[in-house]
Parts: sequence; structure tokens; C-alpha cells
Amino acid sequence: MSKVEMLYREALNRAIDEAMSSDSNVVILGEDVGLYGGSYRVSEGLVAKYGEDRVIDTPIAELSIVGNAVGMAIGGLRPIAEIMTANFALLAFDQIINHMAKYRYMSAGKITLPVVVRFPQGVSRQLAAQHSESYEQMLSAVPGVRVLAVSSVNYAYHALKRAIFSDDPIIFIEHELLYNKKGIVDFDEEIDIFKANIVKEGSDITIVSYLKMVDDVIKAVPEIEQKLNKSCEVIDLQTLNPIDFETIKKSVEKTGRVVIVEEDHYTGGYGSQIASFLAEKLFYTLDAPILRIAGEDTPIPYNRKLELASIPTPESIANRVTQWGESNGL
Amino acid sequence: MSKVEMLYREALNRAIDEAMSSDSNVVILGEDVGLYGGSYRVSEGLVAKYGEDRVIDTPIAELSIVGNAVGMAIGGLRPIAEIMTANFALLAFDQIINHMAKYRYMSAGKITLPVVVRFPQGVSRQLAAQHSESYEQMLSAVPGVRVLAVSSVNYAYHALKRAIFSDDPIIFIEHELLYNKKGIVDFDEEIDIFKANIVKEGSDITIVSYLKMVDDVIKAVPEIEQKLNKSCEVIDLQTLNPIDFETIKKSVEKTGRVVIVEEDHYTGGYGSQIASFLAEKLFYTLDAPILRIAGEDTPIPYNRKLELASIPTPESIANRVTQWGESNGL
Amino acid sequence: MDKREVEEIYYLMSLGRKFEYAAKEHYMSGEISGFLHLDIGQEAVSVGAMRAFEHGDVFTTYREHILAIAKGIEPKAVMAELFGKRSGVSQGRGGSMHLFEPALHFYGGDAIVGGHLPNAVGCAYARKFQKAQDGVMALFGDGATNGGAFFESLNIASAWKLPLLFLCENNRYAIGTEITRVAPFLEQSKKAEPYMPTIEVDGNDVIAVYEAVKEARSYIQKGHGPIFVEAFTYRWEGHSMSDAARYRSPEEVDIWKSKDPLKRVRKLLTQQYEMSEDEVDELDKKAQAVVDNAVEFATESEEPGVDELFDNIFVERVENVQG
Amino acid sequence: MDKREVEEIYYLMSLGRKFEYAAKEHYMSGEISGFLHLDIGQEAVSVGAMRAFEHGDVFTTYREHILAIAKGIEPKAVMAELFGKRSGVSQGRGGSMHLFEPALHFYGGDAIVGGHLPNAVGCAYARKFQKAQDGVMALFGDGATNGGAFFESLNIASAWKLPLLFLCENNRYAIGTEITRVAPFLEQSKKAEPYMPTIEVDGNDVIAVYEAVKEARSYIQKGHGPIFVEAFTYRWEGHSMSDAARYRSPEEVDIWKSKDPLKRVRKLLTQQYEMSEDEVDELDKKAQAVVDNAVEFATESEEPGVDELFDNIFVERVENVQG
Ligand SMILES: Cc1ncc(C[n+]2csc(CCOP(=O)(O)OP(=O)(O)O)c2C)c(N)n1
Ligand SMILES: Cc1ncc(C[n+]2csc(CCOP(=O)(O)OP(=O)(O)O)c2C)c(N)n1
Ligand SMILES: [Mg+2]
Ligand SMILES: [Mg+2]
Repeated sequence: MSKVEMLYREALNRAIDEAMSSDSNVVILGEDVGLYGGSYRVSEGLVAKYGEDRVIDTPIAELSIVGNAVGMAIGGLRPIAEIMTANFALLAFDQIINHMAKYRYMSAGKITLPVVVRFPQGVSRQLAAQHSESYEQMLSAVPGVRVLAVSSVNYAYHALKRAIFSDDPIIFIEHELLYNKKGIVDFDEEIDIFKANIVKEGSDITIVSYLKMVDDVIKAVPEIEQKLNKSCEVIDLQTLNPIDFETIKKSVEKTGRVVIVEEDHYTGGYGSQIASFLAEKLFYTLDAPILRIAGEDTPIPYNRKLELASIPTPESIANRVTQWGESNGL
Repeated sequence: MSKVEMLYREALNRAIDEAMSSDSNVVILGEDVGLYGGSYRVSEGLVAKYGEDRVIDTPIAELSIVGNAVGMAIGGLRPIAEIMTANFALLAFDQIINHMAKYRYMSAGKITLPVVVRFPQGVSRQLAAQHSESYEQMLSAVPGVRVLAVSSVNYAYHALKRAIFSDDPIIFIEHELLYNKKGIVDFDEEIDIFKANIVKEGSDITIVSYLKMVDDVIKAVPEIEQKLNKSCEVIDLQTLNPIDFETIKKSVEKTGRVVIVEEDHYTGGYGSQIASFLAEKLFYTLDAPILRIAGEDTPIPYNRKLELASIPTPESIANRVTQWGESNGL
Repeated sequence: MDKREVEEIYYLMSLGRKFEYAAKEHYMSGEISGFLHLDIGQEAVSVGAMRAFEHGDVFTTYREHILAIAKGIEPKAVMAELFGKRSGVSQGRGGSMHLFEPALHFYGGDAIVGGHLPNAVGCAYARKFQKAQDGVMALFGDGATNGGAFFESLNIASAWKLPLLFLCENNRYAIGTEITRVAPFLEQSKKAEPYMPTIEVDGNDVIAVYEAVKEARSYIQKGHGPIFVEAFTYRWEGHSMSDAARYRSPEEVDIWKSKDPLKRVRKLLTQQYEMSEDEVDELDKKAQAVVDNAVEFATESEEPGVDELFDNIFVERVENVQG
Repeated sequence: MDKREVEEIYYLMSLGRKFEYAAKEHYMSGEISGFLHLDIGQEAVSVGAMRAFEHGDVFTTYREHILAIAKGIEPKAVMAELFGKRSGVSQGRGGSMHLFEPALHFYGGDAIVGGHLPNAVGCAYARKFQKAQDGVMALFGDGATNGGAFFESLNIASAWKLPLLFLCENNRYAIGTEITRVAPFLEQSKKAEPYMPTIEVDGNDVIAVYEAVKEARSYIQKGHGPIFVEAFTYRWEGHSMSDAARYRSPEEVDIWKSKDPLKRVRKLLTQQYEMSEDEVDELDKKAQAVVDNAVEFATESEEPGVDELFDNIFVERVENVQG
């Protein structure tokens, strides 16, 4: 019983379910989280178990979803707010950034906000420009909120549960294409949510990534290793704020070479902070220019061919890393 | 008459005034832009000249201010929307990012949005956490909008006027402490708004900055040059999206050393994109680690001493660059 | 109302429904992807409103195929868009949710619930400023009436007396959430009462919708400011293709299917306008042929090329760093 | 109303006004900086509301010194906050606009217009959930009633029947913009009418405010859902210290000054409660002493140290990269 195979969304469901059953102050709120079960079925079955007072279907009012969650936390609850898709979270940026992230500081620590805001993001399948974006770069730059972006099923369970019981506001970013990913949850594991995870060890190239791109990197690695005849170490960041620079540093001290892969647009993308850290703190350790692979600087198009051309794929990752390796004497 | 000394806010006022007088489709809207003259007096006198239909006092509804501007542009006008302070712009992020930045792309170019969104930002004087932020890192990462952040009075005039007549949506970021800066506007100059400006030439260290920090860098330079016995080249970015990498590149090819100074929080700050670009494309040109000087990762405190400790100042810039220079063999 | 107009209305409703079923079919077979929101059951609102507002600007949402067609966009350009083709009305960039045709004053296709309302307000401002004859119409669902953008728009349109017709398509549900669970009443026009006159209408009666919108249009054209029309209707299908609609009973759906807006106009045509069933069938056939042709056109059209990825982000293109 | 309560009310209003004038003085001389919003002229609303709502949670804005004091926060802790000292109620981190004291159920100090309303709604949800006896009050200005957050909050509080008292301080202006220029009417309670009962009250009559809030409080405590109280008043000073208030005439200001809420209670005390002018003067003196003491305390208190910069961002501190 201590290890169970399940889907990513089931792992999230399980984490919420257990948190709700162990603490009656845990509530969830969002559009269609109750009767409908959540648009990605993450909250399936919970309203039947915990009732409409704790599994709250909200109107389409994202500013209020987060704002209400903040108020609930002030009032003593532990709310988990779900935003249906990242793009709609923009409507709640004022509540996230001006309120959730700042009340504690402005009140000299008198206010504690145990709030989790969850949302899926990213390019799914032809959902077009208003349903395909990623906002980790914006949110990770906000002092006062933590940002987690979890790729593995096991970690999804542990990190969400831990986030729910954290006393800090945490934004928990998911990717729409991860929900049906299968994996094994080890219930006995103890996890530090502010640690990155080395998904694959290697000695020559460090590839840093997160969320769905980790899986795409893993798919690209065999071709890269074969063509360059080098071995890759793959780091799944897992926590975007704070950033676990220690893990990255150790790896880079071994490899001397770094590739950063993200799905979001290149310009101003989250990976630029990682690259910036390396160029500042590990400059003398680097043996080659950093390679950043990211989405193109364009709104996401509907047409499938264009959509795929706008983001990294296992193929494009393999190609670009190989080319970069070759032109840098690897 | 072709060169006139004026304040930064007067230069902006002049640009808007001339645009309004030459094109009756130019309108401005925002809170207190009319009767009150704008909270930083940028629109002073305009309502008397152009009437309430063209200088529109809006309710406190930032989502609508930008959303209405987008609709006005669809309807054939050239709106300039003013958001009183950057922090309130968060309420309009949905309209900026989901609508203003995407309608053209989603409509295959059938919609043209000649909208300018102006706002002041940054740490002024003890305005505390909800009135002191900077959002250039978030907005510069959005494909579909241009972002300008102008430091000189001359450029303020030219860039704003040019932005008003651009057919692309442009976010024009100002800094609250620049409004009373004096400078000379040269009306005969022709300016490319997508070019950075070399404010001071030098041969050993490239310092990249923008907005108010450019002035602070200039104040710090004499001490740096004296202590390190090296000369600094100072680049005022002026355009944050697109980024004028050409100008940076030329400078770095000369100096081999780069410092990036910004007021915004360090983690995820705008400067990380510049650092990332250098680490990718100019790795072999760099002779020393990049130094980023930025605000601390904290909400801005009210107390003046803490406030000043949370952002770069001429003194801290001089100290950090000197230290960095010394420990990197300069 | 003269017979030709009623015929045209019937034809458009029939065309709309057949279009939607064809879209559904080609979604199931994979040529169409993404989110597909069908308007079946709500044709009376879409067609009635567009026919009564031919010249003005129309801002609407992601459930807009029939609106687009009734406003004059060619069915084949809409179908090709759903197929992601370059011949689509948005050249395959927008898909089902993003149909734009400024030449026909159609700004359909905003997929942020309520997000287009401030844009409609701004456009109404421009039209008033320009002393244009026609005003602006904004369509939205019951679910949009709980969001800040909606309220800000009511207030501003009213404070500034803008020529804006708010048209609420109340189909009782926002995805799986019944409106009465998240608002204090069923009739969303109540929310507009402090700001402007309101009209409630049976949204399954196309003639009633048409008349109400005509009346409302003439109100805004006279410069009285905004007005609010609420049409009560029902969607037969799930919210989008990925919705199994378990939140409502089959009985409820059946009751509404028995109020089929299309059958109602057919009856009107045969009973009041003395058309034979065969003559009405001819209209259906004509509609089917147009839809078939649209599918054929969409199927045969070319996809956009990958080299066009960066087209139409900006008017003024500046080389960027990536690649 | 019994005499002791009216005396206490007068005392708090007097204290409030003297506090504000002292703040103004020390702003001019530089010990206080940033934005300083004075409540002079509006004391009846602030004190009346807080006295009638002693136990519940209060969410309010940046114009909140008197509210904080009337809710029980020590004047010296408020003044020290304005001075940016460690002994301030927010340890010098918040300043005038951000006063928080959860122990007294006071969450004043949000400086995003309307931004605290969704938080108040959430807190009211928690109180209902906990079957708490006291509800929540949210105070806001006329200018906040045009923003989306306000409307979303009306709708949600009403749909979910939350124990929330909306209290609008209508002082006619949002900085330089008169409310009637950006909303279709003066009375903002009209906007709440579709959702809940509303009460309008003379905001310069502290007894009327007190009674109205008491009544409203008992309504929400009975579980009927939210209620809306609108108090009409006027601020004598500019919006903040940086406002010369050229958008309104001196005559207008004078008319309102003649309705001084403080004089009105004084009259009540001397005429109806048989206090002598001297006795009332004593209350003023007591208030002045408290204010003087607060200034002294604030002046002498220490500033926070630079090494405390990163305190209280998070509960769980993790080392970060900078520095
Ligand atoms: C701001 C925002 N929040 C959430 C969504 C997800 N969403 C898409 S449609 C929809 C329901 C809208 O219901 P309604 O307005 O009644 O229109 P209908 O679909 O019934 O036509 C929701 C919640 C969205 N697109 N935008
Ligand atoms: C969202 C937002 N927009 C703009 C501002 C700037 N601002 C501060 S106070 C104010 C006027 C508010 O007026 P009102 O609500 O009537 O309150 P009053 O100041 O009259 O008490 C404005 C526009 C702000 N703080 N927040
Ligand atoms: Mg609906
Ligand atoms: Mg006011």
C-alpha cells in the first residue's frame, strides 16, 4: 500500500482529499470544482464527500476567487483556489501580487496566509492564443509567494499536500498535458518541496527544465547522447521560487555545460533567471555558452503545425542541443 | 526654437499635445487625467484645449481603462490610456495580455491597435508595498506589445510622440522620480524608438540600465572609474521589447565586461534576459562574470532606511561594481 | 414582418444548425480540434439578433459560428478556420473561438469570459465620438454577468450614455454551474436595472428576439444611452465537445428540445406565411448544400506554412533575437 | 443612547481629528512621508461605524487612522507607524496606508481601491462557515463602487448570503473626480439594490451612523445575508497631502465645514445630555494629551534596522540567491 500507481490528476486529488479529511479548515474553491468535478477532474468526488460548504463552486470571477481565498485565510481557513486555466489568472494578478503576496509583509507578520492557488497552463492541443499561456516567469518574480511547478506524479502528491499545510501562500502550477500522466506515488517518502530533482544523472551536459518539458527532454536525451557521445544530467526544478541553485551548481561543477529548456516564450522566459545566475555566479565554471531552448516569441496559433513550431518538442530539443554541442567542440 | 529646456513631464505633455492637435483621433483616458490634470501633471491643460470628449476622466476601473482603449482603437481612434501607478495596472493585465497583445495575431492582422498605455512605476518616496512596484519584466515578456522605458527628457518627447502614431500597441513605462527631471528637447532630432542610447562612452566596463537607474549609474560612474582606474560605457536601453542587442553587443565586444542595473527585484528581474542573452550569444566575448545589481527580493517597506536598502542607490552601485571589479582582476 | 425576412431567418437558422452538426462531425473525426462550442438550440438568439442589427459593430464570445455567418461571413471561411486552414477567416490562427471580420463589423471570438465587454464599450465610445449612426452590440452568456468586466461596462456605458446594446444569452449554465447557484436570481437583467432599461425575451422565439433587438437598437441610436436585452434559451449540446453534461438531467434537456426554435419558425412559415412543407424543405436543402460546400472547401484548403509563424504579431516588424 | 456612549463617541471623534491635524503637522515637518490621507470631516462615519461594530472583522482602505483608533488600536502605535518606527502597529513596514491588527479584527490599510472587498467577502465566508456570531464590515469610498472588485463582491455576498456589511463612505470625490461624472447617479447604494437591502444615512450625524450600522449589524447577524449602508459626508482636506484640491470650490468646502460632525455631537452633549461646555472641553483636552503623547512616543521610538529587511516576507524562510 505504500506505493500506488496512479494518474497525475489522481495524485492531486488524493493530496487534496487527505488534507480535507485531516483538517476541516481546508476548503477548495473555483469554477466548476464541485458538481462538475473540476474541468480537469482534479476535484472529482470531493463535493460528495465534503459537501458544498467545503468544495465551493464559484462564479466566473477570478479576481474574487483569489481575493476570497485570501479573506478565508485571514478568517482562519486553509483555502485551495483553482483557476481553470492560467490565462484567466491574469484577472487575479492584483489579488495575487498586491494582496496575497504583501499582506504578511505590510502587517509585519501579523497576517498569515495559508493559501494555495492552483492552475494548469501551457500549450495543450490547439486551444489557441487565449488558452495556451504560461505565467511562471511573472509569478516567480513576486516576493511573497512561492511557486511550485511539479512534473512527476509522486511529487505532485507530496508537494501539493505539503503546500496545503504550509503557512505561506503558494502558487501551484500544473501543465494541462500532465494530468493523464501515469506514475507511482510512494506514500512513505519524505519530500523537501524546495528542492530540485535529478531525474537522470550524467556527467557532460546539465539540462535544466521543469513541468512537461522535463518529459520532452527525457525523450530527447537518447538521441543527444548518441549523436554527441556524451552523457546528460537532467534536472527537474520542481520549485521555481525559491530556486534550488545548490543542485544546479553541483551539477554544473561536474559538467561545465548547461542547457535550459522551457515551453514559455524565449524573451523574458523563466529560464533567463537561471542563465543569469550561471553567468554571474558560475561564470568560471562554464565551459561553453549556455543554451536556452524556449517557445517562440509569438502568441500561440491554432493551427497544429504552427502550434508545434512555436514550442520546443523532443525533436527540436534533440536537434538544437546536438547542434550546440557540435559547434562548441563537444 | 528647435531646442528647448523643459521637465520630463512637460516633454510628455508636449508630445501628447502635438499629437492631439495634429490628429483629432488621438484621445487620452484615465483617472483624473482631465480636470485634475493627471496625478503627475502630465496631461495638464489638455482638457481645456481639447475638451472632455478627448481628455476623458474615467472611473477607477483599470481593466476598463485598457479594455476601453482597445475598443476605441478598434473603432478607429488612437487612444492613450494612463494608469495612475503601475501597481494598479495589474488589474488590467487581462486586457493588456489577453486582448491588446493578441487581437492582431488571432485575427490574422485584420485588427490594428494603435494604443499607448502609459504608467509611472518604481520606488518613489515611502509609498510602501502597494505603490512602489515595477512591471517591465512581466510586460516585456508578452509577444504582441512593445515596451518602452525612457530615461531622457529629449527621448521622452520623441518616443512618446512616435509611439502615439505607431500602429502597434505600446506600453510606455515612466518612473515617478523622473517627472521633474530637467533636460533639453531637440525638436529637429529624428529618433528610432527601437534603439538603445549610449549615454557615456567608455572602453572597459559596459553598464546597461534603463529608466531612473541610468541617472543613478551616471552618478556612480566617477567613483567607479576613479577606484578601478577604468572607463565605463553606459547604455540606456530605452526600448525593453524589442531589445536592441546590437548596441549591447558592440559595446561588450569592446569592453568584455558587463554590469546590469535595474531597480526591480533581482529574481526574475528584467536584467536577467540581458544576462541570459550575453551568456548565450557572447559567452566567448566575456572576460568576467556578469554583475547584476537589482532591488532586493522583498516587498517595498515604508520606512525610508529600509526602503533605500531595498533598491540600488548611486552609493551601492559604486560599491558593488568596485568590489566586483577588484575581485575579477580589474 | 415580411415573408422574405422570415424565410431568410429560417434559412440562416437551418444553415447554422447544419453547420454546427457538421463541425461536430469533423471534430469527432479529427479535422477540427481545440475547444469547439456549439450553438445548437440557441439559433434563434444568434440569427434574430444579427438580422436586427445588420450594420452595427458586434462583439461576442467563443460560441460564435452562427453569429459570424448570420453577420455575413461566408460559411466556408468559418469552416476553414475551424479546420485551421489559411483560407479561414483568421487564416487558421484563431480557430473556432476567434473569428474576426472588421469589414463586416464583426469582432467575435473573444475567449475570456466577459473580456470583450470593455472593448465593446470602447468601440461604442468611438461611435458616439464619430456621431456614427449605428451603435454597438455585445453578446455574452449568463456566466459572464458575475465578473468585474461586466459590471464596469454597465456602469461606464450608463455614465457616458454610450450607444451599446447588451445582449445576454441566458442558457442557464456556465459550463456545469447553474446560474442560480452563483448569482442571487435567474434573470441577469436585474443587474442592469440601476443603469439602463431592460427587456426580457423568449430566446427560443426568433421573431421576439428580432423585435426586441430592433427596438433596443432604435433606443441606442436615438442617443439615450445603453440598453439591456436578455434572451432565455438553452444549449442542447455540452458546453464544448469535452463536456459530457452530467450536471443536468436528460429530462431537462428534453423539455428544451421540445421548444426547438427552428421548428417554431417552420410552423410560422407554413401556417402564417403559407409556405408548404416542401418549400421549407428546400431551404434546408439549400443550407445543407452550403455546409457541404464549406466542408469541402475547408478540407481542400491549404494549411498555413511554418514560415508564416511570425506574421501579424506586429505591424512594424523588428528583428528579434531568437533562433 | 446612553450618555457614556455619546461621550465616548465625542471623545474618539475629537481624538481622531486632533490625531489627523498632528499627522498633518508632522508630515509638513518631514517626520511622516509617503501618502497621507486625512479623515477630517468624516469622523462621524469612522467613529460611529466602529463603535456600532465593536466585535466584528473590519476591512478598510488607506484612509484609516481614525478607524484604527476607534477599533481599539493605540494612537501611539498608529502614530509610530506613520513615523516609520519599529514600535508602529506594522513595525514601520506599512506606514499610514497599511495598519493591521488581527487581534482586534482590524484589517485596515489596503491601498488598492476596492481591493480589500474580495478579502472581506472571503472572511465573511469563513465566519459563516464557523457559525461565528459576528460578521464582517467592509468600508470603502464612492470611488471604489465603479470597479469590478466591488461588483463581484456584491454578487457573491448576495448569492451566498454572507454576513457582510458594506459601508460606503460617499464623500463625493475620488481624488479630483466627482462621482456623478463617472457613475450615472450620486447614490451608490443604488448599485446594491438588486442584491441586498440598502440604508442611506447622513454621514455627518454620528448618532444616525451608529444606529444605522447597529441595525445593519443585527441584520447580518441573523443570517439574512449582506446589507449595504451608504453614509454621505465630505473630506475637508485634499485627497492626500499632495492634493491642492483645485477641482472644487472654496464655497463647497465651506458649506460642508458648516456641517461639522464634531460640533454636532458637542451640541447634543450640551443640550440633550446636560454636559457643560467645560466638561466637553475636558474631553478635548484629554484627547489632545493622548495625541501629544503619541507624537512623543513616535518621535522617541527606534527605526527598524536594515538587517530586518527580509523579516516577515514568509513564515518559512529559505535562503535566497541574492547578495
Ligand atoms: C475569465 C474566464 N474564466 C473562465 C473561463 C472558462 N470558461 C469558458 S466558457 C465558461 C462558461 C461561460 O458561461 P456563459 O457565460 O454562460 O456562456 P455559455 O458558454 O453558456 O454560452 C467558462 C467558465 C474563461 N474562458 N474565461
Ligand atoms: C485600483 C486603484 N486605482 C487607483 C488608485 C489611486 N487612488 C487612490 S485613492 C483614489 C480615490 C479613491 O476614492 P474613494 O474610493 O472615493 O475614496 P476616498 O479617497 O474619497 O476616501 C484613487 C483613484 C488606487 N489606489 N487603486
Ligand atoms: Mg451560459
Ligand atoms: Mg470618495
